[in-house]
Amino acid sequence: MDSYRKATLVALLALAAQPALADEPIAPETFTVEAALKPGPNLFVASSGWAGAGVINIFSAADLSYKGNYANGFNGQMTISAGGTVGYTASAYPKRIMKGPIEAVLERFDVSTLKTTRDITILPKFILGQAAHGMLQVSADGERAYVQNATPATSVTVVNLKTGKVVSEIPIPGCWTINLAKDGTRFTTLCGDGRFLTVRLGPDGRATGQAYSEKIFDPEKDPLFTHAERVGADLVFVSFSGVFHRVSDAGDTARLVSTYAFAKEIPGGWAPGGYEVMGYNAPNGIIFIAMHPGARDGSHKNPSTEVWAVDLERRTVLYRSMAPGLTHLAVSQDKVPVIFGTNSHGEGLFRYETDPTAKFAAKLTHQVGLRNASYLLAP
Amino acid sequence: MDSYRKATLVALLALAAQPALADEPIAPETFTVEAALKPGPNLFVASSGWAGAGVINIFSAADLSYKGNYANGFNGQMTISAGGTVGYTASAYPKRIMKGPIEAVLERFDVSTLKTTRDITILPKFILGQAAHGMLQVSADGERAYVQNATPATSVTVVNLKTGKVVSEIPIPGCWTINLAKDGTRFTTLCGDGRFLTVRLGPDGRATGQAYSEKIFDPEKDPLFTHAERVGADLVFVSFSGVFHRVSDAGDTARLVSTYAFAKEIPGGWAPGGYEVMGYNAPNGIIFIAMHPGARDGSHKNPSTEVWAVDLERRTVLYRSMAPGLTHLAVSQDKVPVIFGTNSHGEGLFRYETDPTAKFAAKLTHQVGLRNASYLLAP
Amino acid sequence: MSDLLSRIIKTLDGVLESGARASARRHGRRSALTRIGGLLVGGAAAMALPFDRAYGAQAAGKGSEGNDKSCDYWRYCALDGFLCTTMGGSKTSCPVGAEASVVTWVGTCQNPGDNRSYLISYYDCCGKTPYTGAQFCLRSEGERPGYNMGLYNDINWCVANANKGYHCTVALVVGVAS
Amino acid sequence: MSDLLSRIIKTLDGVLESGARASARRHGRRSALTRIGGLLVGGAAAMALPFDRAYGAQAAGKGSEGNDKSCDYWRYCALDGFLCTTMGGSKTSCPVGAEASVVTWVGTCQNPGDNRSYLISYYDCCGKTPYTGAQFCLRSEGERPGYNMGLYNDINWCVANANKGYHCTVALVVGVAS
Repeated sequence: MDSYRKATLVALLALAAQPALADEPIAPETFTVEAALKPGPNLFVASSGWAGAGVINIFSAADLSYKGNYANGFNGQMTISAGGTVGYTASAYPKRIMKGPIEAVLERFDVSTLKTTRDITILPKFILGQAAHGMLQVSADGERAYVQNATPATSVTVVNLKTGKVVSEIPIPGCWTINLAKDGTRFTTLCGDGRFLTVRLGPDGRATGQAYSEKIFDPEKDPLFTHAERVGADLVFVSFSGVFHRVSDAGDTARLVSTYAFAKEIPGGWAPGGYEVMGYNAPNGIIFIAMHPGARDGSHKNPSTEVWAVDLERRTVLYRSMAPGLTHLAVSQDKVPVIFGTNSHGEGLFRYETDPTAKFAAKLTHQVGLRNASYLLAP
Repeated sequence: MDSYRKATLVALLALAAQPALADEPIAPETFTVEAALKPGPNLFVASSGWAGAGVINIFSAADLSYKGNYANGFNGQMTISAGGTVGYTASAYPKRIMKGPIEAVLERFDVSTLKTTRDITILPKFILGQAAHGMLQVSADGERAYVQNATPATSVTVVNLKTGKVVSEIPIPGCWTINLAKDGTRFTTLCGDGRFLTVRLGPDGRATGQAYSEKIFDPEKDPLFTHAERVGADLVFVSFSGVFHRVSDAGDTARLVSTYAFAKEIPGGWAPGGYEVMGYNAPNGIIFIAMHPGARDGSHKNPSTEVWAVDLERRTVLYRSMAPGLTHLAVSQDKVPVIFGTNSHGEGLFRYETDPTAKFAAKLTHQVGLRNASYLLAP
Repeated sequence: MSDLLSRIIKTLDGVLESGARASARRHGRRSALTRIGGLLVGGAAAMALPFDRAYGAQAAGKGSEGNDKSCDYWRYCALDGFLCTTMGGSKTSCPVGAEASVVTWVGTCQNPGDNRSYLISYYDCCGKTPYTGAQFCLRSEGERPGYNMGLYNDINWCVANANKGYHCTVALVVGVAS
Repeated sequence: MSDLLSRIIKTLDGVLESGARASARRHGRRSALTRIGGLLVGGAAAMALPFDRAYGAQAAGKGSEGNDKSCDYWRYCALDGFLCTTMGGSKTSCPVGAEASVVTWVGTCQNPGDNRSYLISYYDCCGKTPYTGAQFCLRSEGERPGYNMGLYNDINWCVANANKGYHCTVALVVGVAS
């Protein structure tokens, strides 16, 4: 082949490979499906379906760009485990969507491919309601799932994820939310009389015993929000009036370690409000909490006016950032904490960056006009 | 009993019967369910579900006040018959709402009690899409239902409503929409080559024969909208450019009776647009039609700028009323016609009163901010 | 006459008591109802926020004290949901074709008309979609988390019904709270 | 060299022909594709309306000619649906975890870059809910009612899939139209 012919061939092949050139039309294209989620840390946002399917939307934690979703059923719950790689959702599939008997289903999915890897029918007693903390938990080894039930009598369904079978139902009368111990050998739940109930779990996931704590909180005078954060070996809760309750769940009986009335000295009647009211950043030991002023009976679900950065160790409110309209809040585990928030009363998904050199002051960096968003899980 | 005691007793009984009086607390109340829809003519508005349940909302035709609803499934269709007293809907109930095999179901309900009176599983080939004319029809005697299928190959499922069984599937390749003859002995459908296909039906609902018409419209140069109005013994269609096609479906073969290019002489490039583009008022022989100016290729779904009142008999455009944003339109059979409209592209349910003494000029009387509304049926 | 009066009062008390008991039974645990008297201060300052349990949020209407289509109506002090009064029902009745819920949460609301605190039972109506144009309200006076289930308004209270789709919510007086 | 060129052209033609045939087969009737050349004038004046097939309407972005996240992008001249480009996919690929539709409708759109009219196949991605914050578009250049099924954009084109939930829509060049 002489050099002229060779050059022409190369040029023509280039034409074929670059169909947008004027001389050659665009070549027919192939229809494909993206094989994997774009890399990078993910933010998971649940929207519980009330008239059909719900959804877990996945956004880039870096800039809230949209990455993909996993659809579930009616009144869905979610949890993410294994370092953000495996998702779980429990939801209901009624025969006629708004009517007829439900099939409650626990689904496991691969976060990277968004493919279902398990579809297990669980007890139809499954809690119907908004997505929230403590409604669905999975053991660290991924072998067992625990699902809150409410008929409205309360119990917990234990699911073996290896066999795909329901193992048992554990009654927890008058108690609410599942807080699985770090080693998976027990879970702790909040009861209506102010005590915590600890249920010990055998290797097969069945209850082998249970014990009530002393009274840890006052459900009449200052109830606890049920959202909990894992802080070191303990669980941290917050009360309607703004008192952190640090609870040890390491033993057979839950134990109140300490309380801290962080809002007490600050004028204006500030109190926590919303549902997922706070998020903890472990590298810095800081809790970020959604606060509203002028708190009164019935304002405990008010969206935030500010988000406060509280140093738990030093017992100090470090900074009060303007951050309006958050009912749900989650915090990244970065050294420079990032706060994510949603407003389940209206719309909005928000991303705030904090500055560790400026007392963790928070600044809005990204915002998306998402509606019906509620519970969220940060990377 | 002396008169003093008697008077006191009456007063006390009155107190008990009027619990809002200051002396006596409100008596405990009983929880009930309304037994029947409020009386008066009804407007039915379909909202097809795309992520779960859909719904047929019922409004008062007098003032658009809300009366009640009937929930259906995914991608639902509707029709109302028996003088507005019986409703039908066909929709899909997928196993996992957004995924899994569907059960296509034809439901019949009583409009007064909104109770389901039939729930019949039909062929899963059922058309998945927006609610529209000609997708679901029921014979005048209420004994047979006809459902459009699209896999996307097209056919019609015939359902016996007495036995609750699917009777047969009638293939209508390349044809679309079911227009049942007044006596129920045949249906007519529009085909892609511009002909109409008439399918004759036996007493059991099975096809006993079929015949294509001559070419009635030009699907390339001036396609017909599939929405049809019954005008006397005929069906009236309209083309993209604004030509009424009056078609007789009384015989074994459909026949073009007449055409009328009503928009031709009017400057501005006006054409019909939307989905349910027109409604006919029989007492006055007037068609009301949604029109937009500057029509061009691709504008045939544009919402209205005006609604025109056209006298079909006299072949006259009587009046052009300002009526923006309608993609669907239905007209009452009152002597003083009332026009109802929705905007499926945005939001809004509208009620216009017309004045027969003023060339049927239309004036907005009521408006509701309804979203996701599309196909509607007027009393 | 005092007999008649006391009988009327007893009847009221009886309904209240049996209502509380029934609720406790349904919830399968000591009902929070028995503690309500001392717990709540009543809905003195009505709060009406544009809230959302499932659908688009709606601004609360500026209703008068007696407007049961408005979120600030006194009975709605712990109501989270669509008002049945704006969907073809009333404050004590479900719209036609809906199913009455068999379990309920309660609130204690102060009636400005007689300055009494009433025990209000919020029943959901079930088995259908809501009307998205209806009035949505969320007030949470005396509302408590799920460990006080009888006071909790975040779950779907159609949970014990055959048909679990949430339609709307009514607000019944079941007795005097204090 | 003319051999190579003609082979390339033949390949393109072949894909177009087999694409058209496949579409005709799938639709179970004479495909409207064969008539498209004479039928459509191409998307000369792009129309971008804030439309809605299922969810809340969204105003079309003021995208440039080459912005495939905008409703006025040339390939979208007959697209009715959510853009996969705004949901984690691309103009030729479904977002991860979705199912590719096996049937499709087509449009003929003019590419302002080379002034050619292309046959565009609009494939739906299936089996999941859309992202409601995604860009929704409706343009209907050359769109036709269901009696020309291959040109019809009002049905759910997940109809022939195992999973029928509508997720989003892509726009593939399948050939030159004229």
